[in-house]
Amino acid sequence: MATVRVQQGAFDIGAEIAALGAGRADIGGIGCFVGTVRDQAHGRAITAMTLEHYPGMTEQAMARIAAAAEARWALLGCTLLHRVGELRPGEGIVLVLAAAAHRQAALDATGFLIDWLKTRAPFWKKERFADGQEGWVDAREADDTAAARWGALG
Amino acid sequence: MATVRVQQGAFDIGAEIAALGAGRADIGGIGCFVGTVRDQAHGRAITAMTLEHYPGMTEQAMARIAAAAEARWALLGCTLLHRVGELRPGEGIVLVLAAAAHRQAALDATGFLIDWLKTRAPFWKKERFADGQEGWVDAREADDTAAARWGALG
Amino acid sequence: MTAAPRPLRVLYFAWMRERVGTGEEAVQPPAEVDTVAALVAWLRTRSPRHEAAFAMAASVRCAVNQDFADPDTTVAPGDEVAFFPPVTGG
Amino acid sequence: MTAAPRPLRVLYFAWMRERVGTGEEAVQPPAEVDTVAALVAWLRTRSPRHEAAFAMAASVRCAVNQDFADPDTTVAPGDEVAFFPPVTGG
Repeated sequence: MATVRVQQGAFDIGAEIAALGAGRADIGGIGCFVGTVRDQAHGRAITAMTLEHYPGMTEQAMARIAAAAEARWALLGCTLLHRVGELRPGEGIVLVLAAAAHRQAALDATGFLIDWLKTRAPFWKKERFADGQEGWVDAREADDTAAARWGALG
Repeated sequence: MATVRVQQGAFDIGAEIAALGAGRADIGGIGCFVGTVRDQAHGRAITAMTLEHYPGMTEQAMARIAAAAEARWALLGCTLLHRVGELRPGEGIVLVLAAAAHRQAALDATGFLIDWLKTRAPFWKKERFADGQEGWVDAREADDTAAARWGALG
Repeated sequence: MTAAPRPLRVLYFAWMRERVGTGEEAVQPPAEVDTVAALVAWLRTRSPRHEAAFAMAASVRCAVNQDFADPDTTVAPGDEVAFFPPVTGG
Repeated sequence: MTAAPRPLRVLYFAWMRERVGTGEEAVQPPAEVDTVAALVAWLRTRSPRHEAAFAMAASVRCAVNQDFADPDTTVAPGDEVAFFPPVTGG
């Protein structure tokens, strides 16, 4: 039921939401999160962000994350899209959608999906700074803490 | 900074998200909630939903709700759209967007905005059932409980 | 000496509108009617429909000049006072 | 008698790829190398770049056959073993 996709191109959020709800009227609410490339990090200007991933494992990990959300909430559908390659500030990196009969399930599942996607799917970000230097983004402890809210990383 | 609108026609979610992020690259995440008309309530089939509101007060109440979210989180923008008139199952009723540098603020503000919109803005729903009967939707105690999470209804 | 009447604009929404039979009326209660509670008591005497509409007073909400109000909120000449069920938008 | 070599496909991502200098290599460690920890110890002897890449072992994560693994996870002939920094997607 979940839609999981790794792609180079931009995503069309309206089309993804429409696809999730197409032909059904049992959905009461859709939660959504879009992560976008910021133009700075730690006070340094960023000109580009490159996303690398582990083809094969990525899709499996995303499908598992979606399945975990579906096991936890009565979802009527969910969508996980993640871009790879070189992105510019302002562009979308990741899109998460969760549809349910009631809003709290949709919103909670949305938070869960993005927390787990950040900590359990094999993507890595490299930033290019305005001065030409590049650097891999460090994993944030705050992301692990956020993901751990949902229970053990089993 | 907030966009607040009451409208009869459908909203274009992709366009609203694009408008929120237009010309800026300091946004790290956008939280979103779309409420849609379900095709049944309490086991009865619904053929239409009519939304009535209190023109004038509605816009003020929505602006206040947006201001409360902006006072509570470091938002880089938020959008509240609510439709009125007759809607069909599957159609969007309400759209909430909240943009922030970090995802938790965006997601928390999204939850807050929809909780308060449901309890503090003067809209009323009337359902038309498949058998032709009509009935005003009762306020849900669960909505008051959800709204109260964010503090006193001051 | 009789107190001067107080012109008020009263609005009704949702099932309050249907029960009262109108969405809006201009009323002139006596000057003693200076709170929401007093206005409700006075409006109930206007017709059997008003009486029936306000009978479930615990379920009726009020706004004065487009701000949520409670029974103690004061009502002054020229005010816009609205009565409606608990809101159900979103 | 010498144990038969164990053909493995080893992948590197992000800064592990850059430090080792390749994204993928086929290796044949001896049969005693049957856990992730043992494989790491063996890979470190292959070149100064491997040694340098694995020097920050606490920051290196591993997957065996596309499943997150830990030092005790067993490694068998034909497995795909990947090393990478903590993930930073989303």
